[in-house]
Amino acid sequence: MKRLAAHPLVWPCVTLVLLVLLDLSHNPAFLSISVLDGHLFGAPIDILNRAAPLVLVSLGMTLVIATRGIDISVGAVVAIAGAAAASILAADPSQVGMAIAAALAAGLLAGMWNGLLVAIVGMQPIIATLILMVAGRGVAQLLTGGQIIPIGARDYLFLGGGYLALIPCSMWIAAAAIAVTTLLMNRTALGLFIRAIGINPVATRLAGLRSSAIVFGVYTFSGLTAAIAGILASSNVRSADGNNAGLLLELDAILAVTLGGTSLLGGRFSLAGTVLGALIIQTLTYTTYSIGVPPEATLVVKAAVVLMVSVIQSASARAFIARQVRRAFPVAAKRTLTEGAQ
Amino acid sequence: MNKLIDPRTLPIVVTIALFAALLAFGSVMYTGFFSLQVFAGLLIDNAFLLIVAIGMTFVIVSGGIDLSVGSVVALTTILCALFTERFHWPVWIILPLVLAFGALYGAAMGALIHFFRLQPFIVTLAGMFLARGACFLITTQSITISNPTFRALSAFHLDLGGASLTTGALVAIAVLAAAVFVAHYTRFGRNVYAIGGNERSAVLMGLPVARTKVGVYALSGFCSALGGVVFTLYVLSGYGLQGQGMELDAIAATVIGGTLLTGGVGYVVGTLFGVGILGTIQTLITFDGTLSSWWTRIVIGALLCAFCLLQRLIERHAGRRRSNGTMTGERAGAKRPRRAPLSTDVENNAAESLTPKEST
Amino acid sequence: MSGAALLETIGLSKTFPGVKALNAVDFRLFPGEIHTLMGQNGAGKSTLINLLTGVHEHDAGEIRLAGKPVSFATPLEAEAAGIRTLYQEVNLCTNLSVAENVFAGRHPKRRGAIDWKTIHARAEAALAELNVSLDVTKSLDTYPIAVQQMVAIARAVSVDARVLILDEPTSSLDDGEVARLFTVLRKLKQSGIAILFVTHFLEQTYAISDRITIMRNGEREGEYLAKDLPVELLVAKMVGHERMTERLKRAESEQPAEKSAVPPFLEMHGVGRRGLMNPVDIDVQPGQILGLAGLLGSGRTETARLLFGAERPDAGTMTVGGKETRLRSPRDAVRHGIGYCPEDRKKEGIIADLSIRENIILALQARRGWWRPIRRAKQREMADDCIKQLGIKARDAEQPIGLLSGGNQQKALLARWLMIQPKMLILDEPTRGIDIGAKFEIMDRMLALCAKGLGILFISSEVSEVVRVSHRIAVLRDRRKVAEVAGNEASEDQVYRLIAGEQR
Amino acid sequence: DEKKITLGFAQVGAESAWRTANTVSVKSAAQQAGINLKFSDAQQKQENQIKAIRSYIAQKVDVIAFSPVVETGWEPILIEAKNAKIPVILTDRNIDVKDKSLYVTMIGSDFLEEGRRGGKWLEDHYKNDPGPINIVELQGTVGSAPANDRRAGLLEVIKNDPKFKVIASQSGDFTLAGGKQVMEAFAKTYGKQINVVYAHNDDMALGAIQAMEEAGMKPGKDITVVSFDATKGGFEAMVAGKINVDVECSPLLGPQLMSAVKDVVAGKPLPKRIVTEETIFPMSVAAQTLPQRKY
Ligand SMILES: Nc1ncnc2c1ncn2[C@@H]1O[C@H](COP(=O)(O)OP(=O)(O)OP(=O)(O)O)[C@@H](O)[C@H]1O
Ligand SMILES: Nc1ncnc2c1ncn2[C@@H]1O[C@H](COP(=O)(O)OP(=O)(O)OP(=O)(O)O)[C@@H](O)[C@H]1O
Ligand SMILES: [Mg+2]
Ligand SMILES: [Mg+2]
Repeated sequence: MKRLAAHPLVWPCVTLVLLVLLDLSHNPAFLSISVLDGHLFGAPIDILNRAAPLVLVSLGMTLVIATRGIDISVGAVVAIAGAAAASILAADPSQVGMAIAAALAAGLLAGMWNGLLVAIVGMQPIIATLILMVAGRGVAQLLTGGQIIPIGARDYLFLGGGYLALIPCSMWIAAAAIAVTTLLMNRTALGLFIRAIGINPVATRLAGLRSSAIVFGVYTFSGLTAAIAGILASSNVRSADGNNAGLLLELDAILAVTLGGTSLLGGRFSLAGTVLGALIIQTLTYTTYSIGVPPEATLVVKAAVVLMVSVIQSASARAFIARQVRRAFPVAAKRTLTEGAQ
Repeated sequence: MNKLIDPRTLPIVVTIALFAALLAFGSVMYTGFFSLQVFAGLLIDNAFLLIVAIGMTFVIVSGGIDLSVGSVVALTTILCALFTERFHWPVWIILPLVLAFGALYGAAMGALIHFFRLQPFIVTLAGMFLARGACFLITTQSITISNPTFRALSAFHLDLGGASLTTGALVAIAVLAAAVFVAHYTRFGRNVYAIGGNERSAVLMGLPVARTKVGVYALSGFCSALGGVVFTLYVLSGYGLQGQGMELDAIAATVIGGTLLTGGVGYVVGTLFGVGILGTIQTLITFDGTLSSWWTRIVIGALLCAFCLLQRLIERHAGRRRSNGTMTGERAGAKRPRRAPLSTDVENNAAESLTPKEST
Repeated sequence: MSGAALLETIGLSKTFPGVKALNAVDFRLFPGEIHTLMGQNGAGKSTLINLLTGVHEHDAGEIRLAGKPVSFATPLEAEAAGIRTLYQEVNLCTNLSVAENVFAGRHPKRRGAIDWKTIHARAEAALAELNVSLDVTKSLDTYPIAVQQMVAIARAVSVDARVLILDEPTSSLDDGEVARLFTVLRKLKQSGIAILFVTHFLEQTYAISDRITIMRNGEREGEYLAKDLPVELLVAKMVGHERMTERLKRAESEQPAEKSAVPPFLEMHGVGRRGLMNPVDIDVQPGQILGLAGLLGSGRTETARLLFGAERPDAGTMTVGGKETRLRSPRDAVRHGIGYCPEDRKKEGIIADLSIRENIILALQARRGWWRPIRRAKQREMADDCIKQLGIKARDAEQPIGLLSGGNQQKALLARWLMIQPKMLILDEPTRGIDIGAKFEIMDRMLALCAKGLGILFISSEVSEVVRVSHRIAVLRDRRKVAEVAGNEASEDQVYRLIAGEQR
Repeated sequence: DEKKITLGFAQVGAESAWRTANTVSVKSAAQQAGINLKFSDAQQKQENQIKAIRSYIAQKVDVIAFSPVVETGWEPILIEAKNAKIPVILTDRNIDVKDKSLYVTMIGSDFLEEGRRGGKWLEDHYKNDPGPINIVELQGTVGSAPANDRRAGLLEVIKNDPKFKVIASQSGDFTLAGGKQVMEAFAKTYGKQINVVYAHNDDMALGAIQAMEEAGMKPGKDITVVSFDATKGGFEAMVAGKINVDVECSPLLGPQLMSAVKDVVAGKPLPKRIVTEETIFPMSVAAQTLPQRKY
């Protein structure tokens, strides 16, 4: 039991379960999934479906954060990717392959640019990516001409809105991305290298690692995942919006990473934790909508949940609370003492 | 000259030089740019940002980050407006009250961060949501302030001949001076640097880490509230959507001013120029007046990029010459500390006769 | 020892997850004495100190200061009670200036503001007492670890205290500096301060201590008056058996094997870098140890870093295995089979949060590239092997390396390089903070590897050690090479004179 | 005289298609009218607009115009403009100042009135229905003027009629994605109870339509959709029968602004309020009006 409590993923799981319970108490049919028009339908599917872009972006963000960096340009990259795809599709709706390639290329390029500034030039990551965060949105708007470009290409819409074997396509894509990333991190030495760089870059370099190449790669990867997220997002809403697509997504992604137990100081990271974190955020958003929290109060609710999650995740906070409880109920204190003596 | 390229002051010297270059560029390019009024305007329009960024500088130097500043600014404007318009409290009660509130709010976040070992990012992000949410819970409307004292404070101008400074700008100057003093001439300030350098060492050196860390966030909360008051005077109203994204501006200004996000290194004065640079970029763009919305963003990004690139390259080049080249081939974060030059040599060994001297 | 103990522990115990670090330790420290704590790596010396000063909480037992039970929650409280501590590994803020590191937390003030002038003057004075003169306004990270250690000492001794605790303050100092430190400590002792001192150097122990407490495996082995404890017995009690004594004797007469005339593995011709290191010529031959001798700041570390590609040279040529090569980065060097144990272990060596296993295989994995991972089971096997062979005291291979005692970290770093089956090793102060038992083990291993054809560049502050093990010795002074002497013909005296710059 | 008039225009930003259309209209009208336009984008921040206005004062432009981000907080800067003797024209949104002489005129729409129009249409539409009529509201950005006023307008109208009830209200931030996400949750939670979707702009309405369709509902038929702005996208949805009514809020203020600017410079008196011609488009007229829509 104690072992279980010490596992870092337990607390995010507990949070998620609590949120779902809250939803259930409000709407007993919350977890029910039915089949509609040949696909699964229901609140959990919505949440997973909607969380897909966030999960994708957070995967890249996790690796970036693990190297002690940060990438605040992901929201802009999401917009650029969507805009790039849409502007190609607007010219010729049959060029779906081209559109996807263009979106991915845009994301790769953006990621490489960040990687260049951080790993090669040596700028501080937050500033390096701030540049793209500001300019990137401009680029996205330049591509869309400040308009919302509707997307009609069926095959493209399938990616973010279609279903494959009952399950939303975007969930497949997110699952594939998770699988690939996990494989890369666990089945190759990349995970080790990334953690080493995050913990002690100087020592890592002296151990013969080419840290700059790895850091560069990590930012590129982040750009790529953001681009995939951009494709999903634009496909899901059947349009590309240079200004609003992915707005503030970077904050949510960083939040997902930290809720999952990865430290912003770099080093150890947990991809599973990140996915859980993203699900928590999405479930929370959904919950505030479905239990009828007034819009003025959503932020307060979000703040409370975020604080609660992080407090119960913190070992010192739990110890503190336990101490307070013991002080308040001296009987309990005695019991723990005798337990300790045995 | 030697002093100028001391590795510790180098970033700030470079920043100032580039700032001057930026101003010169504007003056050459646009008529009317080179005037006292424009420069004073730079300070007036960015007074609140400067105050907030100064608080942020302390937080970042201590190795943390504070995302709540923008929404605390908004909350302060709302509180000021609410107290004066709905409750008709006098200004001299409202101001200390909101400032104390800001400091407490920051201190509470600091306490969570330190005692529960939570990540500053998360705690202050929650603080940001909470303060913004509190604004909306109070009111979603904007409230105009008609209180005469507020109006008088807002209308006050100190004439400088050809230009004038507002109350806000004067407050910002005062805060800057106070912050420089705190950072360099008080134990609190020095402890902030020590903690940012190495928190564990600071604990082992017997420094009051808990007090300092909570204090840093309290200071930032206070600065945000003060920035909020200045903002209230700037617009004479309270509104919950104010100051969105200000945290990012403040962080950017701080970092551009040479403060390292990893903590322990930075100067308050640098932040002044960081704010100045962001402000100047914006002023340049309004003077230009031909850019579309998206080109505005792209140009801001490009200027920022050009600036930071130059900053990096000059620093690196000078740093290489000066610091014995230890930085070559080493990337950011992988920096080995620059070593002292030969000149500061060792007075060696117990026996005086063994002192090394150049033979030949 | 007359009177009551100033600082006392009774039955002090501490368990870290999986490790019983201290087990019911009784310890006494009297005013006006210098008391040395001795024991092997991981014996629990630092843990005892950490409990005394409130870094960690103890599980059981009691600490008494001047007869009264105390319990410090933080080092700050211990300091307030008059206990000054210099912890193992330099724990200073390297981003602050030297002077500030000496005075942090107790800056003198004038009219409410910190008085920088006084601070600088007094810091200079404090360092001068240790015979060090530096630019105290420079930030600490511009100085090498040895200088940082002197600054830490200056900080510790420059304030009035009742108890002074020094955990391995001499691990990277050379003889002259140690002598100066001892002068200062004796003076403090005269004034009635109780001094607790930790070292692995036997000579130092006997040179300074009044009393010795020996720790073994987290327990107190015994407390002795220094003058009553012969060195053989001390070693035997520390290690727990007698074997080491013979080894100790053998060390005195150790001589490296004859120099053979094989082509050098690595040659540097006039390699240097402006402002960092004047051009040097150095060659390392397979199967030989090349010692680098010199004072602090003479450029030994710089030479090593140039050689390893950690710094890019701007002059000269280098040949590796007979072919002209440029080492642009440590990665290139590692590819050529060169390994480097840096002197600043905490900052440049270990990756604290990674496990011992991961730290050990890192270099090998880096050389193989990310796409050819070593199987987990294989990694485990390799790590367990190293742990056994080098006698690393750890719970298991999955323990984070940062939790090991200092000496054991050093062993793990050595293991990292042995993994790549190097052709050449650069060892910058490899025996820093290592107990004598382990030191001999490491030396033996080095010599054994050498016999199998490994070339070693060996840097140490202990000239006697350098002279003892090296086949040849290059002497550096003022960042240039001033002489090269053969190891067997070199008397210690001669090297000392060369180092110091006397003409031959 | 022949000297070109210089107009400094401080735009809110480019946060929506509506806003972009507004910008385009201002720019092209200025070009046609031969007015030298200094344009700045405030990226939705009041302080940026104030900075821009201050720099226009420093540049000594002839007229300053801006679309206020928020109603309050303009007095200090407008006093500066007044002291510099530069006339100010407001577009799109009104401001809250005591001293009305701080600006010359205000050109633009009235969000409150728009809200009322939407409400009245609903009343009319359901006049034979005994109810209850359940409304879900997709609000704009919390705290923004259009969101506040379009909500207030609706509530004002329906408060007298107990059969109307707003059962859920949530912010979709004026974006398509936001509207879709909120509506997805509403569709699952309230399902068939929903009679009306009241979306504060077309983007959110379009998002909500997608969500409803994916949930198997028929927007425009099972559920009445009320929307605002009457953009091209909204019209297309109306033609397709998915939006029942779209309340116009015209962004094409450029020509009116330019003529006002010329009048101000020529010293002609202007009314304090120039209301733009705006109507409301029910689904029935959509098809024939669509070709004439310019934004
Ligand atoms: N924070 C910690 N967590 C877990 N184990 C620890 C921790 N600190 C020390 N240990 C363990 O406690 C034991 C005693 O370590 P300690 O540092 O006291 O040794 P030491 O005698 O100082 O050795 P050295 O001479 O190498 O410095 C070691 O086995 C070490 O691994
Ligand atoms: N005792 C000292 N006092 C002042 N400065 C010193 C002292 N020792 C070293 N330094 C400074 O440290 C700098 C770097 O020294 P360096 O690392 O080259 O020494 P080293 O020869 O490698 O010695 P070691 O490795 O034994 O510490 C020198 O430039 C010198 O200015
Ligand atoms: Mg120790
Ligand atoms: Mg050295």
